[in-house]
Amino acid sequence: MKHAAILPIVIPLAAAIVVLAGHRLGLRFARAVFLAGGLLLVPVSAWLIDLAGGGDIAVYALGGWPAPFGIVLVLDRLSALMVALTTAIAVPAMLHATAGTDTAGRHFHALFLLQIAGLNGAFLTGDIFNLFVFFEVLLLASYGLLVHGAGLARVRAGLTYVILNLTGSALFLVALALIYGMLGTLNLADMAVVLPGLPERDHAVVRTAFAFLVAVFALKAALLPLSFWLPHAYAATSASVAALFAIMTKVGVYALLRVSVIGFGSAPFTADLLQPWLLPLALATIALGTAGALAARRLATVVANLVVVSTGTLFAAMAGNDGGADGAALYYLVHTTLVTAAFFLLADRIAAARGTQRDALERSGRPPDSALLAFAFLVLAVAASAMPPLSGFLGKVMILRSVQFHEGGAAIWIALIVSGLVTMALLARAASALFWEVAPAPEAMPVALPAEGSYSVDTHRLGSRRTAVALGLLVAGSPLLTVLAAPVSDYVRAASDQLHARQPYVAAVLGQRRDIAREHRP
Amino acid sequence: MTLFYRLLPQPILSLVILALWLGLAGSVSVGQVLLGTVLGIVLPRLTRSFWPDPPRLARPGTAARLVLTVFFDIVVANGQVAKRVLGPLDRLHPRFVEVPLDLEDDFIATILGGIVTMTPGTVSVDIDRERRLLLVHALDVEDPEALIRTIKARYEAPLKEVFQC
Amino acid sequence: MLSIAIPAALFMIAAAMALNLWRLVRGPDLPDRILALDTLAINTIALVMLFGIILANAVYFDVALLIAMTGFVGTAALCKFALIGDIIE
Amino acid sequence: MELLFAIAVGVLTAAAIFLVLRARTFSVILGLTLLSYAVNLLIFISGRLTVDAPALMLPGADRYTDPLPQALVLTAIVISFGMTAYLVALALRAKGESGSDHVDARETGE
Amino acid sequence: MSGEMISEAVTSLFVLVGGAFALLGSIGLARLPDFFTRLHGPTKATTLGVGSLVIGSMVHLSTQGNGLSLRELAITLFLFITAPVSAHLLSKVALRKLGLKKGGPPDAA
Amino acid sequence: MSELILLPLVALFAAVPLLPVVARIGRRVVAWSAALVMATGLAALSPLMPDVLAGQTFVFRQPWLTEWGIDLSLRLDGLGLLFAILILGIGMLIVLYGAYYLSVADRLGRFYALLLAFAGGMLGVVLAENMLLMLLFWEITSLTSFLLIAYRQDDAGSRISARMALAVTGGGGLALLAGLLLLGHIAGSFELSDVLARGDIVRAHPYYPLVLVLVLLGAFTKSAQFPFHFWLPNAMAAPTPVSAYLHSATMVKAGVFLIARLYPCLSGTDLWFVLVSGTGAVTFIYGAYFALLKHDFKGLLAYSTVSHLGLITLLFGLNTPLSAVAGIFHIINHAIFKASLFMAAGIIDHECGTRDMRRINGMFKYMPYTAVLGILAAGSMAGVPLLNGFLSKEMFFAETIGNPAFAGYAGLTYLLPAFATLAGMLSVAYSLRFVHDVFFNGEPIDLPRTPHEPPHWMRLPVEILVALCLLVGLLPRFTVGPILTAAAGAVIPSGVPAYTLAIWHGFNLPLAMSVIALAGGALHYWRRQVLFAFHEKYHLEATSPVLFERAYREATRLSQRVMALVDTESLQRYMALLIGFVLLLGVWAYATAKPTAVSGPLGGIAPEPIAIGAVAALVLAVAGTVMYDNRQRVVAVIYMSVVGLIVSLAFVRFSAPDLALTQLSVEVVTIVLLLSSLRFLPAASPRDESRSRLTRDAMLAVLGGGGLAILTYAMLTRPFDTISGFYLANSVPGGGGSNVVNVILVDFRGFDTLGEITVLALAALGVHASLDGLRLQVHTDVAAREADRHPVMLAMLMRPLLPLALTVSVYILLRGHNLPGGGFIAGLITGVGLMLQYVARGIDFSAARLQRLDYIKVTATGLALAGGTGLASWLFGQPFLTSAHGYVYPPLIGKMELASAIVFDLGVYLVVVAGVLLVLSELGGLSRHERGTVAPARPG
Ligand code: NA
Ligand code: NA
Repeated sequence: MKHAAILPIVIPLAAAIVVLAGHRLGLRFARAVFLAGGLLLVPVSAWLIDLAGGGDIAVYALGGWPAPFGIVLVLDRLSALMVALTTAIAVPAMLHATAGTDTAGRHFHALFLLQIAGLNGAFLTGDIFNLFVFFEVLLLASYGLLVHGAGLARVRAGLTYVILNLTGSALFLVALALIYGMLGTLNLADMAVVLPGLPERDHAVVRTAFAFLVAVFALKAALLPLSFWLPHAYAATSASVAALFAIMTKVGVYALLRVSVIGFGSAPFTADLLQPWLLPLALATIALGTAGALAARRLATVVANLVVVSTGTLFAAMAGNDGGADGAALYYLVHTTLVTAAFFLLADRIAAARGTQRDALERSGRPPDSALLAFAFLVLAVAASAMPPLSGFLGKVMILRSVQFHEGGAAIWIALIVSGLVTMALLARAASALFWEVAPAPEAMPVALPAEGSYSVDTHRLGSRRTAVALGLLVAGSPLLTVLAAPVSDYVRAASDQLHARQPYVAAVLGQRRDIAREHRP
Repeated sequence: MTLFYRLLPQPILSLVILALWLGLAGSVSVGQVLLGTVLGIVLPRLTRSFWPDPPRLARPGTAARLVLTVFFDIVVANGQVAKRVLGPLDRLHPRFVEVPLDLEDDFIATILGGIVTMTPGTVSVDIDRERRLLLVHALDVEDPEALIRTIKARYEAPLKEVFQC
Repeated sequence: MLSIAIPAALFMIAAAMALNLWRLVRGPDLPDRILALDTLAINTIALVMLFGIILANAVYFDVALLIAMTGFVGTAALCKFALIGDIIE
Repeated sequence: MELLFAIAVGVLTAAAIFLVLRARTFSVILGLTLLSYAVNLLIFISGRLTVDAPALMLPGADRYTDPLPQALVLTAIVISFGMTAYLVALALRAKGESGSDHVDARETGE
Repeated sequence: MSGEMISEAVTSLFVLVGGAFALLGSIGLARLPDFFTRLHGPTKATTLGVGSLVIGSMVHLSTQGNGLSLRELAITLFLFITAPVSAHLLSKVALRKLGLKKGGPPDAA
Repeated sequence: MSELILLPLVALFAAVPLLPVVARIGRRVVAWSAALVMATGLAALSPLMPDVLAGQTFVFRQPWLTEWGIDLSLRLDGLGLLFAILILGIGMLIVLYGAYYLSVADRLGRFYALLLAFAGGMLGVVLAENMLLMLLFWEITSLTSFLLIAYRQDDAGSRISARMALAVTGGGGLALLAGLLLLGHIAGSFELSDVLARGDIVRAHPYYPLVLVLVLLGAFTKSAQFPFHFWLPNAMAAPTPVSAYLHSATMVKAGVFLIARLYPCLSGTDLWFVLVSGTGAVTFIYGAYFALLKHDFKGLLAYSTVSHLGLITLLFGLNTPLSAVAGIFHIINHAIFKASLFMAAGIIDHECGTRDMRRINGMFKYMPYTAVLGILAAGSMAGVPLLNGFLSKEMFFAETIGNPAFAGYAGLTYLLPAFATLAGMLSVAYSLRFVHDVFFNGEPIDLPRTPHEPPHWMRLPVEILVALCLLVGLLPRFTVGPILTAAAGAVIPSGVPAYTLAIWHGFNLPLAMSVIALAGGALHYWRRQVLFAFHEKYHLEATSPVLFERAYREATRLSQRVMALVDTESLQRYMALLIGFVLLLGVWAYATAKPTAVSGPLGGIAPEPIAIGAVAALVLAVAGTVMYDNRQRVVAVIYMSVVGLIVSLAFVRFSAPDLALTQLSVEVVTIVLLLSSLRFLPAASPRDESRSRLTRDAMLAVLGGGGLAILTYAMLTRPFDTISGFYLANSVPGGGGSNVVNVILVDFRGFDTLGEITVLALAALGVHASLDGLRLQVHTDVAAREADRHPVMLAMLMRPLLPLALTVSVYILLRGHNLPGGGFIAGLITGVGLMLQYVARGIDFSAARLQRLDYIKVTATGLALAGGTGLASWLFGQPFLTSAHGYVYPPLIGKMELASAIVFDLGVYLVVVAGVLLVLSELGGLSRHERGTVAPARPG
């Protein structure tokens, strides 16, 4: 079927519409549509991977209008991978949410589905303004999801998140205005065609416009100094939302990758935009995220800071490859998204099991007496701290090898190794506090909530089988990624090669139209 | 008559809608007239709950005469305002005047208020529903009683006649 | 004739708008400022109409119509806020 | 005219930046609204300035402004309107949760 | 005098009168001493001025070969309906905010 | 054949998940199962043994992540075989011993699973051919040992010790990772076969020192070399079977294994000698010194392990073939006697309930049989003749004499032998203390229970190992000879030197050194109280778990302080950072481009006077907005409406009527939104900000505004080529509409619009969700009079206005495709018309009349209509959102154009209407809560 590329957008959108239309039909109806929408994405994602895996770039011209005039969706290996990854974390997160998170406020199901639609749209689109539109879709949905269930902590984090992102959106538009005003096009592939022939007098403005775009993506990805909002937001929100948010920073990384490689990688005067500042900031982000994780007083905050570390790592890997990213970075991206998402769900279940101490990294009167949780923690901690034998280790080895002997490679090595060591030590400490340390007598314990703001506690049945399945599905991600390391590694390398070749993308999007009619203005 | 009113509960409104539609469309083709008529029938019915008790126009002729009077007053007497605005300010005698109302219907009272505002020298400040009076601010008035008499005779009486109330 | 009348009218309306702004800045009270805004909107309608006459393009009248509508709604909302501190209650 | 537009965009942006850096949610909302004006103007003129040539394919017209930026601005206006509405609601929620209209939802800021 | 010239003359007249009244209303707004007196200018003169401009443009456009242009009447209609209500609302605000200053009825506050 | 190497690994790891299940049957069953798994592993290797002993190396290769240097390749050579036998053989004895040692209360299933996983990790380390695979297994041992040491999880000491062990060994593993990656890069391969063969290249490479340091960091941390030794004595917290295993055949041996493994590649340089033998020597003597001081006999044994590992390391560092042989030999001997000593110690601990040698005395009387075993094993440790420990120590002493490293420094030749003798003395002393203090030295003091011989099965593993001590000690050539030679062959590239395994080499210097060591050791033990007193006085050794925990807490506290410093949790700070970052990045990007004038070649349009006035008015209005923000917010809103009006005028003037219409209608709804929120917010922003903050922000504002103005001007004065001619040309023929902007919105770029109304719907849903159940304090000072709520004239006017507004919106909706207008503006007009009802009549009146209007359903309908037109095109085999338009000729009306885009626009219309009304009614609802009126059923 030729409509494959749009299914990841249409399915959640349609499901959201049905949920809204039947909003008076009760919770069971909403949940059924919600889960059906999510589950339907599983075969579709697999299909997209299969379609893109062969190396063909499928272009879907919306409304039948050819690029660069109409909006096109581009299904290549990379976009298929990102869509599949979204599905992989969204479905367990949805399952987890239906254990009760979804009743803590209004419209959870629709917001969640539309967030997925927005994510998939951002991954698939080949048009930069359409990218903005999907950014807004996913952002607005995320605003609602972030504060879902309310409570001071979430609202406070939400306000910060919303205002920063609104400013970011305005900046995005400034960049787009300048790009259109100089290049006369909004299509990524067409930009690649136009850029090399641009008169020299236009270079400065175009460079600045791209720099703004980079800043927008850096904000979404939480690159220092634009990263401070993330730990507060992710730690404050409900677990299933935080799990879905694990991919939100990757949207920023993805967009930067896509735009920098396809869009402004084609001309020398824009190709060097990320040098020389990206690497230092990426390393500083790793350092800050690691310090934040070490400073954290809650497991969820630890995990949220690990998300920051992963952003730093990805950008470092990109910077270590002259602004691009090879299979190593992509493999690590898949790994870290799955693991942090799983970790958020786990933190929630641990919190529920420990009673008043929640997921505070202090001894508790009631440590979770669950082999499943302990085992899940073990797997995730091993994966997150890049210990062998799981995917974190493989990903780290790949990144270390791919950046070695590049400029700054040594710094990346040191940053990754030290951050890995600290992560390992702090997760060991966390395991000790969460699972092993027992407070003397429960009644003697003061109800000591951690300093990180008041809690928004989701009152849901966390012991339910559904959350166990959700957790199990996500925890299985890293081992699966290890077992399938060879095919996945092949796929991501091919994806990276396809991206960096640029020409196949441009040819697929613009077809044989080498001489696109352009009008000289004014 | 009942069938007519059932179909068109607010015939004037329907007519106004049709006129507005044709004006907007800038054409009097069959299609536009048809569309305007449909809207004229549908929209008043859709919004009837917001206007449950529309007054009925009883004397179209008087209404037309009143419209002409008001139009004439607006045009002719605007000059007086110009004189007062541009003239020396210390000669102004602005003051509030209370006009007792004979009109029971708020909507018609509002029409009266509107007329009073649009005609020169006076602005309707408020309709006091309890005391049934119209509070008017006059820009330059020597004899308030004369003003009250003028308003009642020139505008309120014809309005009462038009709507038969 | 129009070539004289229109610039003259344009000048008068611009002057009127400047006076509206002056009242807006001076106040002294909230009602004066709302009134200044309301008048400014109506003068804007006049300005847009003049554009329409200059360019003989009917498109501008829709804009004028909308200014008339929204100007009134804005005034009503501001007044209601000033009256009872609430708009929709 | 180009310089005037540049000044307008600059003034709007400067005021917007100043306001979004303030400590109260309402100021930030005002700032973001001004920012969206600046941005919309900027997108609008990215097709360059054209007087009296709307992109309407009507008989008699031979000159048309660049329609694409206008379509983009329309989308941007709608989106920023949605954002403003949401931010207003969130600001009220924050006020309700914290009792303060400080952007950090606490009375003592930085 | 051709028909075209007549129509131009009529248009010019309406345009000038419209501009004059619009300015007049705004002068009133700027010049008159208190809120209630200021209210008179804009509600009447400005509205009339715009109405005059509308008629001018109707005349002008109708003679440009586009047939009778009636759309503008909607604006006039609208303005004449809303202006009194705006004035009413503004007066109420002023009454609440300022009280009655000059020569008001003793019991209106 | 080489596939057989895989079998033991598969067996061990496959058994891991099964053991917890087996454990439910019984503890003996699980112990025997685990032993059986290990035996199976050994048996699997046995077909390869003869060839390996003959010097052959088997390699099994399975490509995995070849691109990244990670392959599943395994090797079995002499060294690997030796270690496999130690790991599996001693492992078998340990698991059997454990069945008796551990109580039923312990979760045996988990214990055995962990132990087997650990053994699997060890086995993987010694059998790996691929270096990164080796590292993978290496870190598995770090991880599993962490879990084993923390086995008694309710004990704080265990937990901290385990974390410390993990931090040290895992951290070393990371250094090793770096080292191996570099090594593989230099050697051009990660396969050991290649790497070991390219030692020359490696040693000549400029990165060799770095590689060596990193690899040794891994080895030293694992092998508890000074100064990384401290984790090991604390790992005593683990149950004794674990200690016995970790300290003898595994874990600590992984480090020396690594040194042996890479010996062919990395050894032979001065740096190697200095680092390896130097560290080994210090560790050797350091461990021996502290071993004597321990009152806990497990502590004594732990420090003796540190010391012996120092000895082994020292041997490998000496850079002579025979010293390497001695090192391997001592690996074997140490494994055997240390395992037996630990198990014997475990029995005593088990029987006495304490490990304090000051209380345990005269055990010979209570458990003579065990005592004999213990004494023999300790004798081996001390290097007493006829026991295996003696043989390797003799070889060590012999190698210290005339070491080539000191060839050039004649005066230093005696330093090494003297040092070796001293260290030997200390070994004798602590061995003696263990024997004398535990088994003799009078009567026990205040023991919790009366000790007696353990069950026979518990003693059996010790018996086997002590028998091995004797056998090797007496008949070295027949017992360890072949495997030692094979292992040495794998380590020494130049070929195994001639050496003789004999008890008696005649009277020579090494023998003299042994005698001196034995005598001196005895003397030292006798005079030990002097040492104890000295130690008590100066507290020479810090207790490392406390230190580690303190260091960890300090690190945590430090990072908390750093975080508090850099992240003030202040949005204003974040925003300033964002704006500052964008400014810097923008300026950098602009400045680093080829220099160019700001203004471009375009002349542009001459400024009109009215435009100058408009910009002046804009500046005024903007200033008013900013100024009144902290005087009277409602006035700021008024000023902002002026800004909106001016922007709309600009749209009108520059040919964008659609934009003007949209801007105006959005503007008014925005004003209403802002005013609605002001009811619950202070009337003005307080002026509570510091002057420096205001100055900083003003600077950011001026720079930002100025920067964007420059960019704007630069853009406007440059011509450009655009694709937009396509839209003008195709709007009518392709899109069926003459309003190009609208055709772009609903057709060319209809997908954007679908996203846009989704955003709008999301905003409305978000508002609906955010305000759910919110109660707010009113901030306005106005005490509302009832008569003011719904002013009469306003209320009356609204009646005719609503149908008229609806008429206008229908008009705008229908003609949008050809003239300015469209669904969005029409929706806003309808929304504003209905909103006016709310304003004029209040929410109760209006909501009651709009009750049947379910805003959320209408939103869904709108989205469904817009999306549905997209899907409908599938029916015609066209891509999503492909439009269709054509002409129909209904009777009377004549030609009429129908476009699918109209349906799309209708969807937009519905979403806008419902969204606006949902938002406004929710905001209005806030006041209703505050008034306390009972609400009729609300939509949503
Ligand atoms: Na009057
Ligand atoms: Na003793």
